[in-house]
Amino acid sequence: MVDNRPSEDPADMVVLPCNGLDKEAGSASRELALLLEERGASIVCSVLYQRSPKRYEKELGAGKLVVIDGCKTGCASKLAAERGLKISRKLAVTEEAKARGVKAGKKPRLGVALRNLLPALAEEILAIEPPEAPAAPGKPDSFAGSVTFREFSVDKFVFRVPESGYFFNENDCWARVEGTRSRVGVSDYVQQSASDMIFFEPPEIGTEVSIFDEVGSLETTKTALDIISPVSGKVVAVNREVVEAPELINQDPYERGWTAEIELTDFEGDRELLMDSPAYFDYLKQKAEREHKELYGG
Amino acid sequence: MDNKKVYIIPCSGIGKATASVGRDATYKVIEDKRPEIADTLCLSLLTMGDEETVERVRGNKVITIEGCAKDCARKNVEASGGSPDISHRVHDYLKKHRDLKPESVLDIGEEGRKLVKIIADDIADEIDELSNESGGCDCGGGM
Amino acid sequence: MGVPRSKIPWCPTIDYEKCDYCMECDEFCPHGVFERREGEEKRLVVAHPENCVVFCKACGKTCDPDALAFPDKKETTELIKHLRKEGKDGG
Amino acid sequence: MTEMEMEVRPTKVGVISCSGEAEPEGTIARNAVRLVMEKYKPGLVVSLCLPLYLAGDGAERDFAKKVPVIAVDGCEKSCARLATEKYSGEVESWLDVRDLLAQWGVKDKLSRSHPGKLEEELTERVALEIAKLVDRLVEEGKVEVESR
Repeated sequence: MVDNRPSEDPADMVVLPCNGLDKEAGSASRELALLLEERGASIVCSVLYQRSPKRYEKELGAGKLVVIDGCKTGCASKLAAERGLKISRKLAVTEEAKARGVKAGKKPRLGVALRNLLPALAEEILAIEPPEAPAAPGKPDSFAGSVTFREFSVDKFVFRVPESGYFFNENDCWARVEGTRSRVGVSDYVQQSASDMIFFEPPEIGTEVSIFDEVGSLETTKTALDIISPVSGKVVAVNREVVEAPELINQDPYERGWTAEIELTDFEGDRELLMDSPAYFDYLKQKAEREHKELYGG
Repeated sequence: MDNKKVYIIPCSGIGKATASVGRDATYKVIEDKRPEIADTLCLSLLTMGDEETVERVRGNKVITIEGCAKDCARKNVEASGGSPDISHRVHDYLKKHRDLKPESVLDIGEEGRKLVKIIADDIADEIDELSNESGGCDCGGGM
Repeated sequence: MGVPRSKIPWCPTIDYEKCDYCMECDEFCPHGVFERREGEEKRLVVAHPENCVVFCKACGKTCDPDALAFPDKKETTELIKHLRKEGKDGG
Repeated sequence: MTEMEMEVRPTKVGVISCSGEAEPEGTIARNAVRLVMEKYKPGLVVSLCLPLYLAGDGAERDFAKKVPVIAVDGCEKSCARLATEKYSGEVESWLDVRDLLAQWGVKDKLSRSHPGKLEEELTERVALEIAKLVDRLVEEGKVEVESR
């Protein structure tokens, strides 16, 4: 979701590291947190946080939370989950190290190989962290209005379509227009029939698209598909949250799972070729009943 | 109760090939890689609250493998009062190995079997880690 | 789109010079656009073009030898707009 | 009035298998249900996912209430039947793979992880038994077969 805060300072980042001293990965998490702190993030000490959670109330309320687990025991993320903290990003040092060909050791002292990985890892976290620019200057998130849905079911599958406010093409992609901009994404039908999303390749910011052009692509555990733009215009933002966690499309295809934001050039023209929410509901109902066997394909 | 074990519990969902991958990875670990210490149990028994099975997940280390984002294995373990030490999602592995898509529920195919091997290797390592730990990392205590 | 599907000429065309009959496209397409023909020279044909989802090119991505072509998107869009207008004007 | 009745008459049969990871009969049950769905009764049988009864958003439970359900269990613990009764409602018919194998006089040691020729053959036979139960539901008028 687009961030509501005016500033995009790395000072918005709050880091909760594992802090553990029983293995090398624990020491590495602590070191990584310190590197991030040098760049302006604030650290929550997990030990102190457990004794006096109030101490960090302010930081945790204001910033984006990055949780660094040492190993897969995941103490830091478990702690965050127990306290109901909203995690913006989490990573496990053993995993990250492994992906880079380094095996974290059993002794707690931080070795050279793992230490050398940390600066790049810190940069990576910082690079991904800044949220997208707000939807429109001065209007932080104009797409935040609540959405209500209509449902229909085909056997045990329940499909949802927004009651109003969305436009659809026959490629099951939607547009939600606010002012001169539109967010786009894929419908509930796509996420259910294509199965679990594993990869979202966003379009490049600045790309000019015409209606029915590709505007990013998705890969799922079953298949690969293009997102076919329901509108014409210029890509002004992509949903970084979905790049990081494509499963958001499965969880919430119409709101948090938006994929790109487009500055519209001819919505009146585009609209002629789109269905509104009720029309798409009827269209999809027929289509789902016709094609539902595909859903059972595994 | 039996000796301390690490229980690997896949979701075994019947609708997705990724669930079959989880099931096969479980077998690979408990039969080939770490037969002495790892075992599985029927998730169904947990779902319906079988006492002996509930005891097992509460008293031992547990690793779950999920076939989809609904996280059935983890949620069923948690509903039984347990807490998985590690929870895997097959699709997280697919994110890293995009070419290894399993074919179908009944036959995951060559690629699917490669994915099984990768997951099983990881879990075997994790079992070693878990069995070396005495009661978890407890970095801050009092959790 | 407000225009009968039969009037929109959108579907893949197979270049038989390039096609190696791997059948990946047919396996991929959930809409039954292709059909296999055992024992014929052209072992794969576009049998049901009307089933093809307008502007969908997904099967093309599965084609290694790049043997599938699609109509021009812009022209098709213009045609649809034109047909819609005609439909409205006509009543 | 009749329209209402027609609307509520199920057109699908729900089949649920135990997950049965720990036992070879569990693997047979799961694969047999899948076979019925894919090969013997496509379009008529919808498989239900047992762990979703508890972990899901209710769609699985609700669906099981709306259609006749056949439970396929691996052993006498009857998880599929009991879980359906616990979370949804009565099952229409029920089948225990271990029981069936005993009836058939199968004494071989079976594999849960590497189904070989024998396991596959038994899976087919179990699938046919399930298909018979589906046919019976159709004969009894408990499910309406859509003309396609």
